[in-house]
Amino acid sequence: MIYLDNVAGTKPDARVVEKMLPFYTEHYGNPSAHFYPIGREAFEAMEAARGEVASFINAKAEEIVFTSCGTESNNLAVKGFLKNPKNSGKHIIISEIEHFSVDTTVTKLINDGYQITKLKVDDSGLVNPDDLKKAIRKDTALVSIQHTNPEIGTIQYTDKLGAVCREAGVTFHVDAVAAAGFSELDVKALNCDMLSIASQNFYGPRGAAALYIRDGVKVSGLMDGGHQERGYRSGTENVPAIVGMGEAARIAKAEMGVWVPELVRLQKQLWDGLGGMFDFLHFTGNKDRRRPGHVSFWIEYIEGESLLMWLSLKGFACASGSACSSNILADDEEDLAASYVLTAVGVPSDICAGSLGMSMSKYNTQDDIDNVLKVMPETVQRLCEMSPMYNRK
Amino acid sequence: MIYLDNVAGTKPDARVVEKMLPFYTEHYGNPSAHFYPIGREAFEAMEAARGEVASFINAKAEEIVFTSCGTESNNLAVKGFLKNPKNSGKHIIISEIEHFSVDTTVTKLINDGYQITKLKVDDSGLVNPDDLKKAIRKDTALVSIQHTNPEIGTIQYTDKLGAVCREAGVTFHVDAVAAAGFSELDVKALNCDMLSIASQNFYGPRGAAALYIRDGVKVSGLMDGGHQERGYRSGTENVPAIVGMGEAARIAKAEMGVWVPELVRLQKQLWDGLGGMFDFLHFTGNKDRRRPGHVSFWIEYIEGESLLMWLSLKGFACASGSACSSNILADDEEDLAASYVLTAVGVPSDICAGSLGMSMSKYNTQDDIDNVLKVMPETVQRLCEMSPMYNRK
Amino acid sequence: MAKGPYSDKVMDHFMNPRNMGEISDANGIGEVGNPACGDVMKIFLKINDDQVCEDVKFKTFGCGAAIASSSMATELMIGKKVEELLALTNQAIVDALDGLPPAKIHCSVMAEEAIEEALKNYFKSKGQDPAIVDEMKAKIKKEN
Amino acid sequence: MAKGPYSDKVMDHFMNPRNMGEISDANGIGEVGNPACGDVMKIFLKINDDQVCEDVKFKTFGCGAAIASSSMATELMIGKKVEELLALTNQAIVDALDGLPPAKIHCSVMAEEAIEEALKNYFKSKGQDPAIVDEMKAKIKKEN
Ligand SMILES: Cc1ncc(COP(=O)(O)O)c(C=O)c1O
Ligand SMILES: Cc1ncc(COP(=O)(O)O)c(C=O)c1O
Repeated sequence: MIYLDNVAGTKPDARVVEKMLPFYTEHYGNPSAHFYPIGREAFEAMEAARGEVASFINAKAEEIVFTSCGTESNNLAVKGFLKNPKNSGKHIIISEIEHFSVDTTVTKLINDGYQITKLKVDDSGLVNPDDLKKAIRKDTALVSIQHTNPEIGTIQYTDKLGAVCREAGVTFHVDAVAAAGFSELDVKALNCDMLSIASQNFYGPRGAAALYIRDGVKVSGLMDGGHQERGYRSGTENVPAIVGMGEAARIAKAEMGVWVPELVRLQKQLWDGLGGMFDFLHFTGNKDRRRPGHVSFWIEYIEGESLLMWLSLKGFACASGSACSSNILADDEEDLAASYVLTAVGVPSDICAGSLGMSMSKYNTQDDIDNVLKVMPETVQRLCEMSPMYNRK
Repeated sequence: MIYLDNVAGTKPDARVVEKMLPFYTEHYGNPSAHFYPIGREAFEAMEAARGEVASFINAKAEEIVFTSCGTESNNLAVKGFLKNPKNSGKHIIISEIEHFSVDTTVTKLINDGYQITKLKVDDSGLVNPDDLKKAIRKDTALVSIQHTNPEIGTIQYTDKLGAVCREAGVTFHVDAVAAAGFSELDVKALNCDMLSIASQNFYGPRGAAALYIRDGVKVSGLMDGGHQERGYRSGTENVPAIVGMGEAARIAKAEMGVWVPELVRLQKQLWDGLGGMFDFLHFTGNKDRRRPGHVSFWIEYIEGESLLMWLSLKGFACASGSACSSNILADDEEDLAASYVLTAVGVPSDICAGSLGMSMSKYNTQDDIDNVLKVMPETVQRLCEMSPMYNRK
Repeated sequence: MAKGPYSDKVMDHFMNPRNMGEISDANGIGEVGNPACGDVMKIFLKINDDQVCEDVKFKTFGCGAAIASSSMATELMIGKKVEELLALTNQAIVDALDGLPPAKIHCSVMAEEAIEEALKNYFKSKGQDPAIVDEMKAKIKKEN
Repeated sequence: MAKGPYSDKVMDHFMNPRNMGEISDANGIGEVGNPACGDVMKIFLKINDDQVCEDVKFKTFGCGAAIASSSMATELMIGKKVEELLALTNQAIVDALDGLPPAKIHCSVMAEEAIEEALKNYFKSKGQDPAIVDEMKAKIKKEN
């Protein structure tokens, strides 16, 4: 199996797993228990991890809150911020192509009297900072715009969007879940007030994520209880996963300079290879500002799931749309609606039914890409032959 | 270090860790990715774990929602239930001695127009089912009463409390976080509609917990996003931890019959030993209805933290008050207020400053208990000598 | 390898679709669905003078379930009389496939509708009123 | 072994408290706090005719920080003149202990208060107005 769905989670680095293991077998103490060694060890390891995560995004340790997943970080950023009595304003700005964990969260706030502006993106998925500037109102409480889109790979002009927010004095949250480990993240350079990252997206374990909350920004916790994470996130801490996330952050900071250029190189090969293969294959997202190693496209005449299935049968793990949303186990077909991201970037829904995403990690090799490029023609050919639309051409 | 703070989390069983490991190293796929093997493997392992957890508490697999910790399960049970438009009523009943994750959650709901009744407990920590009956009103939406108190070890008459709720047609949530692995939990026998358990409390890993939601009970998710866990809990699933929790549930179901009687035996020894040692040592909680292996007490003239520290220096890890609340890193002393649980069971705050909890696990031995009983007299003696109150006697 | 969301039968028909293609001299063609919804199914019928389905082929744009439903439908159709074709319900297709995920049941419904559409066109090509298909369907429903 | 929430100095004074006990012929005893708040601190002073603290002992009911604060306070007191004792701030105790967690600073404050209380009783025992202590304290504060 050649794994090309790294946007849905990467394979943890062996060093990460090795570092975590003792926290299951030896240092299993509760980090709130400061008065005996195995509690204190857990606490100190957690704080060391906090330091690594902070340094990874150029923040201070006190600005890092650990959560259980990217979704929780995003929910905390949006709802926790709005819930805090220090923050006012009933207007929220997001983009049209946010992840569900921002989009659904914000959309539901309409019931609580909030007004939402969803900024349009261009056909490569980019938000125009001028549009943001125009959209900001006097009562704008929060702007939340993702750094990297997992489905189409586009990287926003986050620093510029942040500068617009700074100038207007509006709080700016960045969902960087699909960016961490693939793009350098410097909260200062990005001009952001909050930033979400999730460990499993940069060779860390599932079960740990973080929200950066800039010193001075007021956020209320969503989970009430024992006041862990200074009240931002009550509940027993997942120490092993947090330790793993710390190690993943340390590794990423040290080694991204090696793996990112290689991902860019392989991505270019895949892009060019696919682009030269069929004139009815259409890339999605921005060609230049995109997640390293991420290639996404749709093919006329071919439905996404069947292509995904064929590639899987041939040994390739890819994504159809956003991994988190492929909801085949849904109770009704409503839940299988077309991707709003594709619609937003103007993909014509009358000839496109699903896109395919291939996202590499540092573990992918030249061979992997050669192999994809080898099987694509026969696979696409086969499905074209089956398609009632292909003949019409 | 002899670990006697198992109510703050147990050491994971070696079989649990072994079962989890491949989910970091090999089966690292996203369980939402159904169309390629490593995604599907993750999904199936998660569903197998769901089955084990369900069978552990005599529920159906579809009735189990995985969360990240006991606090999240409790928050989901209370807020998710009340948030669901199918449920009405503005009155909530809990006991005086709930864990923070229920107590704080419910108390904050006062701001949303809810009225709260906190049932008194007797001096052993028991809620009287008749009191519950009297407290239920026409507009009672939810009753949430813990199974086992982590601080004083008392086990409620949960089945009877449940029967009262059933008769009144009121939804009943049971926080069984401190009970799982120590008391048999059968959701049918307990007459409950929701039940929280957390993996790290029964030899599973941190990072996984569950909420049982009886078929037909309507609960809304608190975290918005990719619709994982059928919408009850969006966010990337912590597959390794969930797999570990499943294995822990399987082991507990199979082996509790062996370890529980042994815990009861050791507990009796510790109780009797301590009881015969000082006439100014006072046990807390119910002697008979208590968590196996759990002994808690306070000592006149001696403050809890200093006893805890001395025991730690002598190699014993114990709990002062509830582990989750020992908040030495708080920003101000307000956060160090006396335990409301002790106050509720009538411990006189003018002569008691902190209780001590010793909670065993299946890993504790006869030697451990012999050792505690050996060091206690000299430790208590030492602190008594230092105490300005001791002499007064 | 862990099993996917589809049964072995579905996977078999997805990988080895039966009767895939077109019939150049078909006397009944039915097409349903549209690409915006993610599925287009086209069925080509060759009904002989005894009103027996002598040949059937399909082309499908769609997911695994759509392809398997089409393929399975054609297998169930060959050699059947027109009335029998009309009696072929989506449930029969689902059963023959050893089940489909709930969210994919609509693929089997599409197959049933494509057959209906193809038969209407068959009657039309014979100069008959295609409404006869609706009548026959209604009658079959009543009998069950 | 991982370090606890307390500095090595605090731990040292907790484990090996200096000057723990009572002075039977103390000429100034101060007791502050109450058990409901979790701390009681009692300081016994022996002030000689030159107004020098010749001996001091303590008894404390309280947490690690309370015990260490009392112990450290007594160390800082021995051989000091009354004015110097009054100039001894809680901050000096905290510093000497290499710091305390924020939530535990009040323990050092208690130690300062216990000294004050003991000195008041000392002046009382000499037949002087204990208010002199407040005056001296005020003066010292002003000077700093
Ligand atoms: C951009 C983005 N935001 C948020 C999330 C949600 O994170 P998680 O799956 O850890 O809950 C994802 C998931 O992949 C994502 O790609
Ligand atoms: C009774 C009870 N409920 C809830 C919790 C909170 O669970 P968690 O620490 O997993 O968030 C605890 C913690 O020990 C507990 O004892």
